[in-house]
Amino acid sequence: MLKKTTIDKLPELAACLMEKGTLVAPVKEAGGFNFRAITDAAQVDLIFHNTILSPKTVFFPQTEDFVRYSVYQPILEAKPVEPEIRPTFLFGVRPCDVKSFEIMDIHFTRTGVPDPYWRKRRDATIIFGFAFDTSEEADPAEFYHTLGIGAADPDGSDVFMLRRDDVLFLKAVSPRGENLLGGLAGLTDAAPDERKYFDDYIAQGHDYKTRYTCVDAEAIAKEFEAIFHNTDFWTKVSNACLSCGICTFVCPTCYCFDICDETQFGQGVRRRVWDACMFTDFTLEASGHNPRTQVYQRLRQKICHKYSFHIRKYGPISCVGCGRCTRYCPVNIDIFSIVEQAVQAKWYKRM
Amino acid sequence: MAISFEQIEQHLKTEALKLLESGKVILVLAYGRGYDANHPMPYVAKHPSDVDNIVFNEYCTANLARYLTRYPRRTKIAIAVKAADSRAVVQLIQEDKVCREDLVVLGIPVYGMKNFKTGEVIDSKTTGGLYNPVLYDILLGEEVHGQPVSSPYDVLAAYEAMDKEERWAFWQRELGRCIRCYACRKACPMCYCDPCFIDQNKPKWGEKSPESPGNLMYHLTRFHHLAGRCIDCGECSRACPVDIPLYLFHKKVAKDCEEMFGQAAGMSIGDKPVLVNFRVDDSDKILE
Amino acid sequence: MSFEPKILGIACNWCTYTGADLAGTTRLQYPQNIRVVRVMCSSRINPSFIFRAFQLGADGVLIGGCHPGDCHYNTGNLYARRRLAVTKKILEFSGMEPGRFRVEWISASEGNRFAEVVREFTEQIRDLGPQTKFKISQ
Amino acid sequence: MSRIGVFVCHCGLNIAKTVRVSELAEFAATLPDVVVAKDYKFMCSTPGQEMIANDIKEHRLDRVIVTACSPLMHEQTFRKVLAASGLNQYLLSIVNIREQVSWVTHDIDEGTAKAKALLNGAVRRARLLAPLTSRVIDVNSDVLVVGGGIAGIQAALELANTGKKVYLVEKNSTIGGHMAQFDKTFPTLDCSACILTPKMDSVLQHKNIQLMTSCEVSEVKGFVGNFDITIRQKARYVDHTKCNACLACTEKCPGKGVSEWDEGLVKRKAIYIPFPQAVPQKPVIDRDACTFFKKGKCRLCEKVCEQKAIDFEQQDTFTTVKVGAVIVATGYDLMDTRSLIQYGYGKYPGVYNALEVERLFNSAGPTGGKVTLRDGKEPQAIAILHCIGSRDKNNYEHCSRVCCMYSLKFAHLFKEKTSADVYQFYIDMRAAGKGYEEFYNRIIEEDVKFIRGKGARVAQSADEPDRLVVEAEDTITGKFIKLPVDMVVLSPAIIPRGDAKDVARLFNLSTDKYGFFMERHPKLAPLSTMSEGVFIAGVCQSPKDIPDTVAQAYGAAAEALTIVVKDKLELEATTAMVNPASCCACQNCVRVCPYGAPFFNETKGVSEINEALCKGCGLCASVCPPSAIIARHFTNDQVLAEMEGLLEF
Repeated sequence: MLKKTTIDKLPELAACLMEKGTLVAPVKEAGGFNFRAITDAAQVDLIFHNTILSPKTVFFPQTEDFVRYSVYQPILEAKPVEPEIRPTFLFGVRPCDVKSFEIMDIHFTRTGVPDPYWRKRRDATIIFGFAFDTSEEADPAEFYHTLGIGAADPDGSDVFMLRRDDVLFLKAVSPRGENLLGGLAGLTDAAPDERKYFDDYIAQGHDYKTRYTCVDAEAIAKEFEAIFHNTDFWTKVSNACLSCGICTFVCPTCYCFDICDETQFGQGVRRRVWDACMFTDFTLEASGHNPRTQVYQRLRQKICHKYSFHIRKYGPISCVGCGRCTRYCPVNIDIFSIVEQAVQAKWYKRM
Repeated sequence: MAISFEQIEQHLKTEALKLLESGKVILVLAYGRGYDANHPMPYVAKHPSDVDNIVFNEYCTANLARYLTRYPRRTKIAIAVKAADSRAVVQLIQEDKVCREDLVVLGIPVYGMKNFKTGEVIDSKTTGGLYNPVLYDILLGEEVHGQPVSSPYDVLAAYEAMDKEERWAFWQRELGRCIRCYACRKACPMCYCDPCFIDQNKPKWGEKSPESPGNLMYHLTRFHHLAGRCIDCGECSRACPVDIPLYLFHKKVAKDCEEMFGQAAGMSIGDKPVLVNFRVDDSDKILE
Repeated sequence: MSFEPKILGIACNWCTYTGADLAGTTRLQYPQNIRVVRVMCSSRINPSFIFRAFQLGADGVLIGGCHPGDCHYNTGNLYARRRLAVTKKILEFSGMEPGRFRVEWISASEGNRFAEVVREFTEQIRDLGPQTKFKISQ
Repeated sequence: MSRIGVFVCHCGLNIAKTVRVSELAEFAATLPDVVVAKDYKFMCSTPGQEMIANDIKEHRLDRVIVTACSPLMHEQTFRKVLAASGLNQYLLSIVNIREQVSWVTHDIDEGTAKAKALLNGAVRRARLLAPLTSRVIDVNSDVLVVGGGIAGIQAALELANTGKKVYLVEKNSTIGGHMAQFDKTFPTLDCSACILTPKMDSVLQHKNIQLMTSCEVSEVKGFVGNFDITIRQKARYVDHTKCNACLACTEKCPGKGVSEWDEGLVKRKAIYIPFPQAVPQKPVIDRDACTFFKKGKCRLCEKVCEQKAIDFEQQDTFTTVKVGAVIVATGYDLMDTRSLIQYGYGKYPGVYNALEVERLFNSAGPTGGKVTLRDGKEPQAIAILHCIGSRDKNNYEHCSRVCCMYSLKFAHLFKEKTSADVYQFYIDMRAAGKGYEEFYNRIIEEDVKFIRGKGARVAQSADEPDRLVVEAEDTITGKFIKLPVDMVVLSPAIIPRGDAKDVARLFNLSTDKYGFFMERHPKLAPLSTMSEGVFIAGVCQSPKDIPDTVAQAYGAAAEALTIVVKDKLELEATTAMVNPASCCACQNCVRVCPYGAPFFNETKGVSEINEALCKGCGLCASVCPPSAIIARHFTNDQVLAEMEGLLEF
């Protein structure tokens, strides 16, 4: 069932979703686009390439309160903070970002102790995937195609959308999507030629090349293992790195956090806040020892985690090629170039 | 006079090669190719063979002085600097973070540099009204003359004209967006503390979560720490992934410092940073 | 109930704090809105103390030190003068009412000056009303 | 978790009158970590102190908060209680609810509310207090005395008699100070020189006193117990080690200078001793008056000096002495009354100031002890005007204290030496002192005329041009009077020395609004200053007469002795330290420290602090961007916690 609406009727669709729950959609802000809970249906803006922060913010917000407590009171009197979970519609997520949820699920729900916050939000959310505009030239920072993700992959979405000029097509991909879409007023059925356009578009999504290489996860993991101790290589690629947290904060598959207590006038809240392995104090131990004081050690950790350890431990590469880290890096470090060089470095070494 | 970026690049390569071959320096801080031509990267040339990788174009905005403090004292370094960057070098020398005699400063007189994210020309915003380096050993090209010279503080006028409520609303909006990635401090050549005050647990100066109070504390204190030291390169604002115009606030503080203490940051290696200095006849009026 | 401002005072041990004591010894009356933190020298005052005080809900912050040239530590207050001047400019540009922050040089013998400044400042803050900009809402 | 005891003092009714003390104690008990809270009538009394000591033991307290008067009052008292109870003395916090609460309000609600806020702040801070250990330093047993007037002389002699080495620094070429200029002293009328010169001589002879005349302190480094004082020996152009005081030079010298000792009433030679009993009795050359220095030739003195003691090449030299304590006794100046044009000083020759008159009475003075006017005539009528510039809001508000008495003395001496009518123009007669009122009564009986009214103006007489007219309002009769006289004596305000500010800066002294040095406490520490190890005596602290000055000199000597009798001294432990893990090597601390305590350790790449030099101001801590410097007892955490406590309610 392929439904459609027009871009100028988007507010109506938004309003409709807002009645059923929380709508989270791209909003244009001073610095660029970001996913925000919509308060005014007119805010929803689909004329965007991608957001600054990835949509992981919806399931894993930068700040999450766990416990409220009163200093000087027994710990048993501390009160857990129950997140307010409402049915949520995550609207306009690019296919690579949709893919990232699957990778994050590994950490938040499929291994170790499941994270209730992530799981509850995930369960309550219906995802509206949204194809990239393949008529545009590929963004030089992106490489999702290289990692096997198409520009119009509906996998992982409940509803998948694509835009043709001022028409927005919506197709239910999952049963939850089917249910929802059937009950949405204001959508019309697409014509057969439009259905064909839609199917073709999705099929051709894989031809939309972002970078030239195709990657074999196993092979890469191996390469990185081999050069892990090649300090020269890591120093060279990290010479420009500033050690800021941009790449990890914008990354859809970075999930590290810190636990902070914030107290004022004796009333406190224990919360988790995103942390970044690029920060010097990330690995600072209480003793004062820090195993990763050098920039190269931190950059190595970040890249090896995504392209080596993660593969070994969980299977997939922990990267979806959305290109955010490259796009927002203040010194234009490109993670994928480093991957390419890593392969070469290995090769050089062998010679 | 138009700037020939190719010529500068050529100059840079020639001098870098000479310096590395002669062993006068062990590394050259310059620019190299990034993932495409519009996205050059800071580059460290250590061997004569690295020199080929050096590039220079209008997107080479990064202030390389930021990397100076990364190397141990007494490391012989050659550094390519534009006008504002050279002030950072001067300021670092003032603060004893680097030694003048350890540096070979390759000055680049240039204008028309562009923000690689937006393509916008940055001259009017954040070069401190300068086109020529204030300190160099070798000048890579002719000094720039005839470019419009504007006061570095002109862009402030609109913000100074706001009343306090508007200013508060403006900064609430801007700083409220901060995600605390700390790219601003990491890109800043003068922010070399590790740990930064905001990373401290004892004392805990401000909240670490990216909400208004913590953001306000972090940024206001950082503005204070950079008072009289900010050399207006604008790297903080360009590094910011959410486009907070931090340079405005820094500029305002720099302007106030210059008015109150009669000294701009990073103009002369003989100066003492204004906030670790005083004059007996400083006027009490500055407190009004 | 009428607005009773909370005013944080930070006073140097040798001049202003002693001056405040003298105001008491001579039984000068002044409003009780000010609460004074004693530090050894006005130069001890970290600008972040002031930002923090406003975040904690202070409606006004009054700094007291020795007269320039009379600092118990020779030059401490001369540094403080510059640093606090910058603090004031930063507060001002951020949109804070400039009148909420004040630096006064009050010597150990100026008990009446202390009382007078506190009276005046308290009135000024009363006129400005509650400080809501920096205050962290609970 | 800490265990805090809060002790609320009533201070009789001083606090209890405007703070509900029991409510405050109840409130304290609700605060975090407070295990005991009590109120008591006088916490500083022995039972009060015992109560604290007992509670420390009984409740195993590890922090004590005393909510009482200013910490400047009793911090030491209560620290001792802690120390005696086995608790580190820095785990004490004082909440000042007397000087800064109960005494500045009449409203008990307001007072109680503010006291609660202050106490809350103290509790928050107390939880973060850390035990500190005092540094023990070696003490140098020598003492420096600055100023060779009667205060300095007396203090130096006292200390020297206990066996301590004393450096007595005097900027003039002789010691003696103002007292050497006086003829008689009130109220006993004994001869000033007769009682002073033996003491001056004792100084010279004393084996423990190194007399340093024509010297000035140029730099003060170090701290209590360990001062390094640099002294500038001004060039005298006479080598005192060679001079045998034959004074042949002074006879031959053609140069003329103004005699400071005679208040400029006469000239003296360019090479001179200030007065016959000067100590040391060796001449110096007044460079500004010397013919050789002015014109390049003369050198008569050199020719007559058999000892070859004249040395025109002499330069200022600097020596550094190490002392454990310092007594500052720099004395006073008279206000320059030329600025008060209504009195005509400097305009009419018949107007004198008090010190000039002292010289007129003196047999070694310009007139050989005869009271004559500048034209040589004896005055027929003399007016003594009190309170010139002092007790005057437009000039100096303070009372100069000695003028009433010396004016009475003058009246007596005028009566003794002339047949003139003597008039006193006064606001109030202040004769508080042993034998002073009696002296006043005696003078009244000597036919001295007292007019209660401040002299308003001195003018030339219209009828007799060589006479003066004093105008005043007689406040007893309410009549405006114009009194013709021949001589007017002004009693000008006594003010600090012109260079008192420089002295204050050198020794880190505070000054009051007139420039008199501030004592640590007006009643209980009148000779101590805010600078540890530096004491003050005499008029440099405030105007006083000779008996009081001498008493202070004894006191200051005893104070200095309490320091230098010890071999070791405990210093405040509230110094700064660097946390090397956070130091960013910006070296701001090194740049700003007034004492040079922080230094940069190149090997470690971090700043360090020499705690012996640190005075604990905390400047370095506030200029340290990554907060790597910990200002002990005033750490960032402690200040922030206190602020939070103060602002909570």
